[in-house]
Amino acid sequence: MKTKVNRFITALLVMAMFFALTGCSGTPADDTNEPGTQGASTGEEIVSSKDTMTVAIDREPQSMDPTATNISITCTIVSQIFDTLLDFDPDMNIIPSLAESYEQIDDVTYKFNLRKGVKFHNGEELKASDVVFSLKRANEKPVSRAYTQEIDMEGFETPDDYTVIIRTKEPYAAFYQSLCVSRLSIVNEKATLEAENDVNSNPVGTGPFKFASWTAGDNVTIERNDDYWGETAKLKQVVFRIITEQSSRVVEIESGGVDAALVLPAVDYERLEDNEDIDLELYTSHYVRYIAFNTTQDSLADKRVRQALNYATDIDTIRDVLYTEKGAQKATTPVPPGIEGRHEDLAQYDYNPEKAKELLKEAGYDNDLEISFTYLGNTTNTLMGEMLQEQWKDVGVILTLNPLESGALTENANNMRQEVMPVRSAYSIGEAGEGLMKLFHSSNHGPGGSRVNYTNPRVDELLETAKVTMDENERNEMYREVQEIVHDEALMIYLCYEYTSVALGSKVRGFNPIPTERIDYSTIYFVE
Amino acid sequence: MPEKLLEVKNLKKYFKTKQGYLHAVDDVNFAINRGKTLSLVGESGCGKSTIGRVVLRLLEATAGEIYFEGANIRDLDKMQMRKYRKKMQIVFQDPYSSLDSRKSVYESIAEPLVVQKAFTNKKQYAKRVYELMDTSGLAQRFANAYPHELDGGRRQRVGIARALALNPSFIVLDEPVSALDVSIQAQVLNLLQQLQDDLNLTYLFISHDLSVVKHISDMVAVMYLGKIVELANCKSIFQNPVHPYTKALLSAVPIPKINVKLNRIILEGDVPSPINPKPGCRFAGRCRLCSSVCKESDPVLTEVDRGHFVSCFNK
Amino acid sequence: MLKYIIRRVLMLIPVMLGVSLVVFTLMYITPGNPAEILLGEEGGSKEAIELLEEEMGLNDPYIVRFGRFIWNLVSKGDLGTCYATRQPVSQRIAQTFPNTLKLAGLSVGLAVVIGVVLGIVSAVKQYSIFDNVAMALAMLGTSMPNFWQGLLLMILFSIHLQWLPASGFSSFKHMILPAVTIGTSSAAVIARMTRSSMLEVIRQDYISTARAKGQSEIVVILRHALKNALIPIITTVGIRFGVMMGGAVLTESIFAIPGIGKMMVDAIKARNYPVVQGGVLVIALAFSVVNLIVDILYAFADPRLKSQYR
Amino acid sequence: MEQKNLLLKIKDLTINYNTYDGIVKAVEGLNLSMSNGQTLGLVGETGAGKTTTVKGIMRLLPDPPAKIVRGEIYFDGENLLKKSKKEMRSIRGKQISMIFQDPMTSLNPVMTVGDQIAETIRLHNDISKKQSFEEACTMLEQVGIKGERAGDYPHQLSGGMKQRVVIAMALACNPKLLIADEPTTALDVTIQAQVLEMMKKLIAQYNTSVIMITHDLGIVAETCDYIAIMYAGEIVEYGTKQHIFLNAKHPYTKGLFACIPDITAEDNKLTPIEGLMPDPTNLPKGCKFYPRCPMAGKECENENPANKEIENGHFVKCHFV
Amino acid sequence: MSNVTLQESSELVPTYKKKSQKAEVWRRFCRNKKAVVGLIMLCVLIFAAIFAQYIAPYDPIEQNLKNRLQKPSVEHIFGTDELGRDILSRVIYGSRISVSVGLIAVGIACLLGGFLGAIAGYYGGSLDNVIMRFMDIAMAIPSILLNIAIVSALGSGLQNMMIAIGISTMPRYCRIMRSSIMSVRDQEFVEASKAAGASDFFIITQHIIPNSMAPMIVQISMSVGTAILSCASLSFIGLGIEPPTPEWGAMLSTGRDFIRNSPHITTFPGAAIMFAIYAMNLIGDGLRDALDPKLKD
Repeated sequence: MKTKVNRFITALLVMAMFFALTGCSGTPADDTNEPGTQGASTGEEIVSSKDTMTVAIDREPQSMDPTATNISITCTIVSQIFDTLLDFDPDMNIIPSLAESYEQIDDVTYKFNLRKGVKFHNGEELKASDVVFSLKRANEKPVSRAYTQEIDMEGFETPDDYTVIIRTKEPYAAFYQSLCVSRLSIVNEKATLEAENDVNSNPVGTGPFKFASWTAGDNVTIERNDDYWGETAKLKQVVFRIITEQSSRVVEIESGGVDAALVLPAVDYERLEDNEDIDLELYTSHYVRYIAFNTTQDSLADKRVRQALNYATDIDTIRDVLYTEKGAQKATTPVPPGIEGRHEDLAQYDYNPEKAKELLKEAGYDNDLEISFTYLGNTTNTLMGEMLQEQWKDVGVILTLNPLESGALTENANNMRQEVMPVRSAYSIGEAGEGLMKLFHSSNHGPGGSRVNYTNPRVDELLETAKVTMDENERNEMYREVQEIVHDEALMIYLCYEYTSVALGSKVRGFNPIPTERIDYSTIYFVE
Repeated sequence: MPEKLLEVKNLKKYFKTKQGYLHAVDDVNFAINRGKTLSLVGESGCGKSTIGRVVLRLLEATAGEIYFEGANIRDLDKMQMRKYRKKMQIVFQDPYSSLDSRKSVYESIAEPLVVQKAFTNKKQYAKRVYELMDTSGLAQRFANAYPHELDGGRRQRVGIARALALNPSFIVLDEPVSALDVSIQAQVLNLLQQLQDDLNLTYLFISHDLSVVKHISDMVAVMYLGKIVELANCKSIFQNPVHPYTKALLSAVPIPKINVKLNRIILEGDVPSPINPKPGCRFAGRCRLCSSVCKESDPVLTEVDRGHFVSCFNK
Repeated sequence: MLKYIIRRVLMLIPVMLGVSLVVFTLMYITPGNPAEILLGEEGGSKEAIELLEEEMGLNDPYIVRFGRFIWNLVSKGDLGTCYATRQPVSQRIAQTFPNTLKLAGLSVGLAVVIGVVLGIVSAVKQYSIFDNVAMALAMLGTSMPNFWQGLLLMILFSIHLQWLPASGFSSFKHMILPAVTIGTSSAAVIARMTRSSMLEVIRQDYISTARAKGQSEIVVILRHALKNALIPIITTVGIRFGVMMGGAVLTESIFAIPGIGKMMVDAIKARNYPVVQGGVLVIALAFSVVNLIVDILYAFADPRLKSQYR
Repeated sequence: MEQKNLLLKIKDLTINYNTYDGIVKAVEGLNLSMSNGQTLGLVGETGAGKTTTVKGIMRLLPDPPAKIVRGEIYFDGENLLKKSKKEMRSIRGKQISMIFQDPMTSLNPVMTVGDQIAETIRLHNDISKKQSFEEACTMLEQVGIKGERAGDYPHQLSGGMKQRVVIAMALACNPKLLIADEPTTALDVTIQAQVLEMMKKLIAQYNTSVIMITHDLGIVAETCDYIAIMYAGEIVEYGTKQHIFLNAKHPYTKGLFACIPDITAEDNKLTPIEGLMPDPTNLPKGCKFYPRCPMAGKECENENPANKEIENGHFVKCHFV
Repeated sequence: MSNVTLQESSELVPTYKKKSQKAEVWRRFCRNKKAVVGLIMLCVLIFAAIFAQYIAPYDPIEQNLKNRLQKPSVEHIFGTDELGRDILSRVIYGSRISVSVGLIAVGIACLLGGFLGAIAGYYGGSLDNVIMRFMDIAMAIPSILLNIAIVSALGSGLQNMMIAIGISTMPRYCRIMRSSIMSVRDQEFVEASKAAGASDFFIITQHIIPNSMAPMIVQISMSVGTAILSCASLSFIGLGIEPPTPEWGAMLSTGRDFIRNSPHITTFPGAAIMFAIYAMNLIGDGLRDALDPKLKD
C-alpha cells in the first residue's frame, strides 16, 4: 500500500523535473573569473595568470565589417581586429601604424611606405594591393563613403608591394586624421573576395586580436593574435557581453560578474568610486551634447526666440541633475576641448528669464509660444524634457513632450518635422572642420546632420575653404569665426561635453583610453 | 369519428455522428384524437423524447409528415409556424433546467404572452398570469420567487402554467413527473388530468414509468430503438400485451404488493447501438421467439385486434 | 492518433499564414524606415539611405514583399536575412530560441512543482489557515510586476548576498533568478487552477466510493482525485509554457538573457522586419505545438478521449 | 429481537448540518436494530434522512457541515462512533460496504474496472497485485460480466454493467453488511430487473445482511423482509413485510400506498398526500407529519408521539394508533 | 421560503422587482471576507483617482530640484523622486491613469470579444470557425509583443495603449463568451421559449446573454489587473504615456536607474501596482464563488 503512494508521488516529481531538465541543459559552468594560482611578478604587483577579460557593453555591435561601423562599441571591437594606415596616440597626434613612414609629395599626393612582414590573421602578407582594395571598397559602402569622398579613386599608384601613392581630389587638411578612422581599416583582399564581400561573418584583419565568435544578443569574443606585427596582447581572450539594461550592467560590475563595464549611468558614479574593488575611469571624449533648434520650423526661425530660449534655460542645474558634476563638463561651444580650432572665450547666455521674456515680446509672442520637444523615451531625455517644460513655462513658453521610440524618432528627424530635440554629435576624426561641417554646413540637413538644418552661405564658404587650406592657424581662425556666428545665432543650447565612463575591476592594469572612445585591449593585463 | 388533432406519418429523424447515422426515430406513425392522451413509453435511447421535439419542430425531422389540425406543419415557414406555436406547447422533465434561473416565476409564465404580444397593457398581463398560477395550483405569493427558492413540485407547476399561457390545444409532456417525489408526483398527475378535462387538452405523454403511463393515458405506444413495436388503448396493452418486448417490459415492473406470483421475464444482454442498425427486427437479438424471418426483413405495424397494432412476425 | 496529429498540423497552416499576415501588416504600417535606423543618428547621408533601402528591397510594394517572404519560406524555408547583422534570420533564432525554451522549461518546472503541491494541499484543507495563506501568497505572486520583482531579486541575491550571478546565461546558476521571477506568477495561476479543479473532483461520487472501500485519505486524494483533476491542470501548464515562450521580454532584458523575446522587442524597435516576421512565426508555431502536445497528453490522462483520437 | 445475533443497533442517533441558512436537523433520535442475514428496507422521500443515516453508520459524513450530535451505533457489539480513523478504515469495505445511486459517476473514469475491484481486495487482504486482479475477474463473472471486460474503462460499459461492477466491488471482501443507497433508481426497468435478480442471488449466496434504501415500494416488496418508513429524520413505522403491506397503521405509510400508481390496480384513482415536505431548518414541534396528516388532532401539534409496539415487532409513532 | 413579500389579494397588480437574484449574489459575495477586503481596496483606489487633487499633498508635476531623491520623511511621506517631485502625490494621481486604462482597455476587450464570441457561440458553423481561427492567430502571438507592435504602429500615448491592450486581451473574452453561450444554448428553457415562438434576438438578449455573464464578470475583474500590468510594462520599455503625467509603470521605469541608491522611488509605485492587481484578483475570486450557483452552501 505504501509503495503505491510514493511511487505516484515520484512520478509527479519526475514529470516536474522533466520540465525543469529541459530548462537547464546549459553548458557546464565556464566561470572564467576564478583567480589563477601562480603568476610572474613585475615590481611589487604580481601579474596574475588570469588572461580572459569580460567586458559588459551596452548594445549589440552592428557588424564586424569596418566599413559599416558608426557606433562607438562597434568601432572599439573592430579596431582590435583591424589596423588602419595611421593612428592617434592618447594626445591625438598622428602616429604610424601599418604605414611605417609617410610623406606628402605635393598638395594632393601622399606616399606611404608599408611595414614589411605584417601578417593578416589568415597568414596572407599585407601588400599595397590590400590597401588600395580596402579604400576602394570603403568608397562603395554607405557608411564609410563619407570618409573617402576626398580621395581620388583613380589616383592610386603601387610602385611596389610595400609603397602606396594616394592622391586627393583637392588639398584636404584633415587627410591624415581621416585615415586613422576604423571605418578605413585595411582588409585582406583575398579573404574578402572569397567571402563574397561579406566581411561580417569572418573578419580577417591585422590587429592584435583575432575574431573568435559572435552570438547575437549575448556576446562577441576575440582572441589574441600571436604573430601580431606590434607588441602582442597580454590577454589571451576578451569577451564583450551585451547587457542592454543599464542597472544590470552596474550590478554585474559591482558583483564582480564582469571585469569592466562601459556606458554607466552618471547617478551611480559616486557609489562606484566609493567601492574599493572598482576603479571608475572618467575621461574626456570628442562628443558634444546639445539641444538642437530646428531653424526650418517657423516657430524657431527667429534668432531672438532662440536666444530667448537660451536665456530661459538654467542649463547648469539641468546638467547637474542629468550627469552630476563628475559626469560631464560645462559646454561653451559646439567644439569639445582637446580639438584644434576650439573657440575658448565665447560670451555665454546666462540664466536670465527677464531677458528671455523681453526678447520673446520683441519677437511678437506674449505667453502663447507653443513648441514640441521630440526625444527618445529613455530616463535622461524624459527628465531633461520635464525640466525644460518647467523652466520655459516661467517665460510663457508651452513645451509639449513627445517621446518616440527609436524608429519613429529617426524618421521624424530625417524629414525635419521635429522642433526641439536633444542630440549627441561626435568628432570622429578629432578634427574641428569635419565636425563643424557635419553640424552646420547647408548640405547636411536632415539625416546625419545636427538636426539644426542651418543655412548660412558665409558659414558654408568658411568651412569649404578651411578644408582646403593646409595652414593650421588660418584654418583655426576660420573655425573660430564659424563658432562665433553659430553662437550669436543661438542655434542650440550647449548641454555638456560628456565624460566617457568605464568601470574596471581593481585588478585591471594597463588601461589607456584615447578620446575617440576606442579602448586598446592589447595593453591590458590582470594583477593578483 | 373523433377529430384527429395530430397525425404523424412515416416520421424519421437521423443524427449525423462520426461513426455514421444514428437512427433516433425510424419510420413512426401514430395519431392522437382531440382531448385524448397518447403515451410514448420505452427505455432510454428509444427515441421518445426526440419525437416529442420533432413534432413541435424544435428539431427538424429528416423525413415524414406532421399533420396538426389537418395541416402539414413541416411546409410552414418561420412566420406561419409562429402562429401554430400558440396551439402547441411543451413541459420538460428536469424542473431545474427548464426554468431560466435568472427569471422570476412571474416573468417565466408571462414570457409566452410577451413573445406573442397577447395583450397591450401590464394590468392585463398580470391578470392572465395570476389566472394561470391559480389553475396550476401555485400560490400567488410566489410571483416574485426565483426557481432556486422553489422545490421540484412547485417548479413543475410553473412549467405547466407557462405551457398553458397561450391556451394551447396540444401539449407535449416530456417525462413531467419522473424527477418528483411520489407524493408530489400524484398531485401533479391529478392536476394534469383535471386540466385535460377542464380545457379539453390533448397530451402526448412521454415516460419510462409504466405505472404512471397506465394511470394517465388513453392510448399507449411502446417504443424500442426508434420504432413503435406495439400501439393500443391503455387497457388492452396492460391486460394482454402481444409483443414479446412489451411482455418483458410489463413483467419487469416491481409491484408494491406482496405474496403476488411474479412470472418475470428477464431479458438478456443490452440494447444494441442505434448507429447504422442492421435490417430486421431491432429486438431480434434479445427475443425468445426470434426466427430467421425476424433477422431479414423489418416487421410492420399490423392490426391484430380492434385498434391493437403490433409489429412482430409471430403473433 | 497519427491521423489526428496530421489533421491538427494541417490546421496550423492557415493560422501560421494568418499570423505572418497580421505581423507583416502591423510592421508595414509602423512609421520609421529601417535603413535610416540602421545608419543610426550620425551615420548616413541621403543617398546612403537610398542605397541601403534598395539593398533591403524596401521600395517594392506591400504585396511583392509579402509574397517574397512567403515564397522564400515555403520554397527554401529561408526566413530572410537580418538587416543589422546580415546573418540569416533562422540562425539568429537558432541562437536565441533555445535559451528562451530552457528558461521557460525551468520556470514551468518550478511553477508546476510549487503550484500543484500548493493547489492540492489547499484544496484538501479547504478554508483552513494553510488554504488562506497559500492562496494569499499565490495571489501575491500574480500581482507583482515581474520586471520589478526581477530587479529586487537581482539586488538581493547578486549584490547583497552575492550567491547568484546578476545576469547572463551561461550556466544553470544564471537561470535561477530569472526562472524564479517568471515562475512565481505561473505558480500562482497553476495553484489556483489545481485547487479549483481538485475541489470540483472531490465532490464526485467515485471519491465517496473510494472512501467507502476503506481507502486511506492520501491515496484517495493523490490517485483518485488528482488523476481526474489532471486535465485542466495540463491545459493551464500548456498555456503558461506558451505565454512564457515570447512573453518573458522584460525579464530577459533585465537579466540580459539572449532570448527570443528580447530579440523581438529590439527587432520591432529597429524595424528589423525579417527578424520580427521570422521570430513571431517561430513563437506562434511553438505555441501551437505546445497546445498539440497538451491535447495529446489529454488522451493519456483521460481514457475517454483516447477513443476520440483513434 | 434476540440479543445474541444482533448485527446492528442504532440508539437515539441525531445528526445536524449547520449551514448558512440555519441548522438542518437531518436525523432526529433514530432507533433501529438489525440481526444477521436480514434485509431491511429503508423507505422515505427526498430529505427524509435516509442517506444521512447510512453515511453516519459508515462515518463518511464530511465534518463541516455535518455533525453527529448524539446517539450510538453498535455494530457486532462495538460502538462505531468511538472507533479511530484507522479502525474505521479497516471496517469500511471489509465489514460494511456501500453502493451509491448513480452508476454513471460512482466509478473512477480513469481507472479500469478490474483495477478498481482489485484495489478493494488488496486493501483488506495482503496478496499480490496479479492475484488480486484474478480475483477481481472471478468477482466480475459472479455479477454476470465476462472476465475479459476487467481491462475496460467505465465509459466503455453500459449503465447496467457499471452497477454490476459497483456491486462486485462492494461484495469483493464478503462484508457482513451491505448498504445499497437506491441501487437501481437510475436504471431502465428491464435492466433494473436483471440487477435486482443478480443482487438477490448473491446476497443469498454470501448470506450478507442488507440495508436497501429506496423510495419505490415495489422494490421493497420484492427484496426486503423488514421495512422502516422514514419521514423528516424519524422512523414513523417499522415492521415485517406483512405488517407494512397488509396492516400499515401510520397515516404517512397509508398515504404513500394511496398515491403510488400500480399497474395491476383496477381503478385509476390516486389520492395524493397534501402539502409539501417540511422545511428541515424549522421542523414542526410535535409530530413531524402533523401539517399534512388527515387524522391530525390537537395533541399531535405540540407533542411528539412515542414509538408504540402495536403488535409483535410492528412499531408505529402516532398518537391515534 | 425566505424572502418573498407580496400581498395575498390577486387584483393588486404586482410591482415585481428583480431584486432577490442580485441580492442573493450580493449576500453570498459579502460572506466571503477576502472579497470584501478586495472591494474596500478597490474603493480606496477609485476614491484616490476621483479626489486626487484634494488628497494629494503636493502638485505631482511641480519640480523642486533642491531636495531631489529625498528618503521618505515627514513632509514627503513617500519621499521625492529624481526631479524632487512628491512621490505620494504622483502615486495618487497615477491611480487615475491606471484605473482608467484598466477599465477602458478591459471594456474594449470585453465588448469586442464578447460580441464576436456571442456570434460564434450562437450561430456556430463556418462563422464560428472563421472567428475562432482569427482568435487562434491573436492568441498565438504573445500579448506583450502584440502590444508593442500595435503601439509602435499607432504611436505611443494613453489612448493608443488602451486600444493595444484591449485588442491583445480580446481573444480571452471571445472564448469565454463562446463556451458559456454554447452551454446555455442547448438548455431546456431555451427550447421552451423557442416553442413559444420567441425570435433568435429575443432568446439571445433575454436568456443567452444574462446567463453567460457570470464567467465574463469574473474575467473582467481578473484582467483589469493584467491591463494595469501591461500598461506598466509598456512604459517600462519606453512606449508608455507621454510625461509628465504620472503613471505607475513610467515611475517604475525612470526610477529603476536610481534603484541602487534610492530604492524608494520604485518601491511605492511597484507597491501601488501590486495593491491594485491584488484587489482585483480578490474581487474576481469572490465574484466567481458568488455567481456560481453550484457552490450554493
